[in-house]
Amino acid sequence: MTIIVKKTTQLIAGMVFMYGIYVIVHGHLTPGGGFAGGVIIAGSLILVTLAYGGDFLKLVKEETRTTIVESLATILVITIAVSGLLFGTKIFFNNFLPKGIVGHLVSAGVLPLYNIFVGTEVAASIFIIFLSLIIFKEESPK
Amino acid sequence: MIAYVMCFILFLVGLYGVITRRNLVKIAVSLSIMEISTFLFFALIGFIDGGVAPIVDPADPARVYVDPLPQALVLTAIVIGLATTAMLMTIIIRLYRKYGTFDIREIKNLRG
Amino acid sequence: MELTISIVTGFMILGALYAIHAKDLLSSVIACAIVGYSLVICFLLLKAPDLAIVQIVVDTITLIIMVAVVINSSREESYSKLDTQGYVSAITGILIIVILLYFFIVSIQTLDILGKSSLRMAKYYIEGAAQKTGSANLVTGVVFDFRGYDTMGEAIVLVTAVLGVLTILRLKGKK
Amino acid sequence: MNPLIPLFVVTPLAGAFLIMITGRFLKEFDKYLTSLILLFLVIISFYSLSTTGENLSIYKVGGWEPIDKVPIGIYMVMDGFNAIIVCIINLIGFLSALYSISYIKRYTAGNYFYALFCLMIGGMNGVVLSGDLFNIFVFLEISVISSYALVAFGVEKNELEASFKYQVLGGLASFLILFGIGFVYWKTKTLNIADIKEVFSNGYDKTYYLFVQILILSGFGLKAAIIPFHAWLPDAHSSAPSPISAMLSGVFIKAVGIYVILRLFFNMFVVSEGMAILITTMGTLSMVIGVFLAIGQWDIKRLLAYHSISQMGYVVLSVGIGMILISRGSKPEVAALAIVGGIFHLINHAAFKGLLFLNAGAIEYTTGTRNLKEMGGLARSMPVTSATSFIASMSISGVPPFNGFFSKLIIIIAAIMAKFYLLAALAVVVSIITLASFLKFQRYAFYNKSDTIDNDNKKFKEVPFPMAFSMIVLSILCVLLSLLAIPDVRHTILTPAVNILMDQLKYTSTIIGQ
Repeated sequence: MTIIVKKTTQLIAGMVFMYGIYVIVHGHLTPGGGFAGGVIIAGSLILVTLAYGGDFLKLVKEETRTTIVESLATILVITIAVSGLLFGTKIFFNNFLPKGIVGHLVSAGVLPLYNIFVGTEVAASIFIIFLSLIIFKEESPK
Repeated sequence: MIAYVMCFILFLVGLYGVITRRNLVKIAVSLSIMEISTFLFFALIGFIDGGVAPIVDPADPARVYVDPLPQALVLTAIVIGLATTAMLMTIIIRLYRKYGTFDIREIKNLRG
Repeated sequence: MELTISIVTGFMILGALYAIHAKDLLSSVIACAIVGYSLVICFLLLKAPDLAIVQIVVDTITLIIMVAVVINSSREESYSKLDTQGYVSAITGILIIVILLYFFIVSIQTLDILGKSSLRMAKYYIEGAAQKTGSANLVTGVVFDFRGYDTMGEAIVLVTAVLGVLTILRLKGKK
Repeated sequence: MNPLIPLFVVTPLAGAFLIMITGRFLKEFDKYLTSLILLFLVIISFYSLSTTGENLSIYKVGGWEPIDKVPIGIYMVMDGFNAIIVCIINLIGFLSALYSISYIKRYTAGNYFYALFCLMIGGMNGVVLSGDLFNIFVFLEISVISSYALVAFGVEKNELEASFKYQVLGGLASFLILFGIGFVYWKTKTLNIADIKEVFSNGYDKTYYLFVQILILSGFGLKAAIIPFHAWLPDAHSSAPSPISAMLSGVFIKAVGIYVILRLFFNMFVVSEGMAILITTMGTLSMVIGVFLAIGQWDIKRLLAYHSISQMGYVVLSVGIGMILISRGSKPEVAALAIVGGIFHLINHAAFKGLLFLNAGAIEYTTGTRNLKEMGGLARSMPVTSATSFIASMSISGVPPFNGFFSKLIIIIAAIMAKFYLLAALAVVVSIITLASFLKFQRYAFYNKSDTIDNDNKKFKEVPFPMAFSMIVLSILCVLLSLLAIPDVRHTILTPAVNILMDQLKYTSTIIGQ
């Protein structure tokens, strides 16, 4: 890609990333949430990868790290779900934190945490699917 | 009723594609279309006349909201659909690299 | 309202028909993505902004994945005349479609029409849901709290797909 | 609130993620962790089976109590029927995991295998224990997507093609099911299975009801590979690695196919005669066509896969007979007997078909071929495999005193008592053809000594201990399961399962009431 595309992507991708974080954090107040925000973040990463080309990054290393990130995120989701079982009255998936005032940023108990974890997990998963599809280079039959 | 019928026709177009097409990518596209029509169907079920998007405004308690449950189901189903599409495309790219074609008739076991 | 939705759906049907009959696979894939983008319009008309956001991004990513598969290939659907099997499957397909469509139209006569839906389970999600879950966005409340178990399943589906993709893309299966 | 129920789902899923995180650092950890998790699940599933009996215990995820008798959260339900299925899933899963310790060494990326295996078990447990229609769909997708990946685990041409076919038909089935769920929600505005029954009991439109039933039956029928929907099964089940074939054939098609069909058609819909006759016809067709397709096969695993279709036909047929009798309202004790026969055969099929696929895997592991014509005379070099596969073959063909005989006998007696003489005769004939087919398998694989192969036989050795252990346990199970035919034992284990299906009101009233 040309230098114009690369520079523009640098500018845009950062903003898209920030927007993704905004969508995730405000998931319990405005439309959007963990899934939407996670996919937006993955989109910004994919944008950078497309602009700079697959060879720009040392991709093989990146792949393993992303697997661990998303596994950790998912296991954190399960941990919170199970911690309801410990903190609450033996109920799996209990919303055990205080609810706060509706409309405030810090409210809704564990929901923002779920949003953040699911957002991380979705972003990592989609990015890794994309990466593994572009890394894959098997010789086609002649 | 007409919206539901149109939505079901979209589903059937996808079904027709799966039955008749002989190309791996076309089959994936047809499945994708079936998926889209299913999401539309759920969204149609949840709609209520005069309803607003399900975001609570504490200042206005008398609002009518559309049904949030089908929307939650579609949210779940969209991501599942993405997962299945990714799997299908992976298999397709693998088969293409092995055989050099997307045509089912030239791939040994898929002819039937 | 219903008319607007129907018109958009009509365009979606046209797009879908083009997608499954186009000769060039790239145009087929793009037509499929256009059907998905039209779905975003439907979601906005049906007051589902959460779905619209998710669908527009997911559709873009699906398009990127599909294009990544198609772009380096021959792209032409190797067109050949319909053989006997092709005729048989086309006739079967049309037959199934006509029967299902007739059946569908007959069976939906007694159900709620568009926009006159009543609530049973969701009534309790809306009534005082903000107090129950503390979330202003009811969809997030339903997704993460009332049906949080489903959402855990969904996150796991995505991880399973990643694992599956990594598994299938191994170059060597057996040692 | 039974606190054990979520453990069935959470433990394997958490195990899968632990394997994914640690898989690159701790090489040998994954196989032992999988086996340990499954051993734990086997113990708690048998504990639950022994304590459940006629009770029906519920776990409300998230602790959402029903309001005005409408359930608003997701319910997990354990009753006599799905306790049995959970036992089968985890037991066969445990033995397959043990078997894989040796078998999967030949493949690369063992940690992915074990992670996907755990996800598949977790997904199946989730499907079976769920009391919510959409939740069933979500967990179905977990187990189905991991099985797509496992079928393609060898990444050779055959595996990829089988997986593609499986994915297309599985995707079709998923969307039919999803559309069916939307249809149900449109009318009932609820997703809880018991609550849906409650709403339907207030009246419904006949055509609508039939359409929903057909959508759901075709969706889950595709997952269960009942004939006309069987096209994917022989490829997928024969291409997978053998422990996965044992899981898919022995457990998977039952847990996500037959179980859900039975649960929904008995406990969600009202049993109607038209659907009952349709289901019986599909079962009969599966039974007959499956066995005829199996005769001509020379690939061991394909032969076994076609027999899976045929044996599932027995289960569907006998349950269908029960449904016909229930819908007519006549002879409830014969209907109960037919359903007992179906469930009994389902359990037995898990044992002997799992064992047969493990045997096929052992033969392939040793000789490197799956073609019956290229093997022979293995009886001397592989005594354990030979003996266990003999037991399994006799069992699947219905020879006394093995378990298959008793379940087939019950099915045939029930068919005769219900005056379906033709179906009873067909069941007998199919059983005889199955016997012939398995005699061919035995003869060509183990006894037929041709000169060319005889010289090479010295190099064939018996399989390693974990594989042999799994096969021996399953063959003992094949013999022991015939004890279920004794009326007292049958009464404690099978009758609660049948009662929960037969009693049209108990499931709903118990769940709504709690």
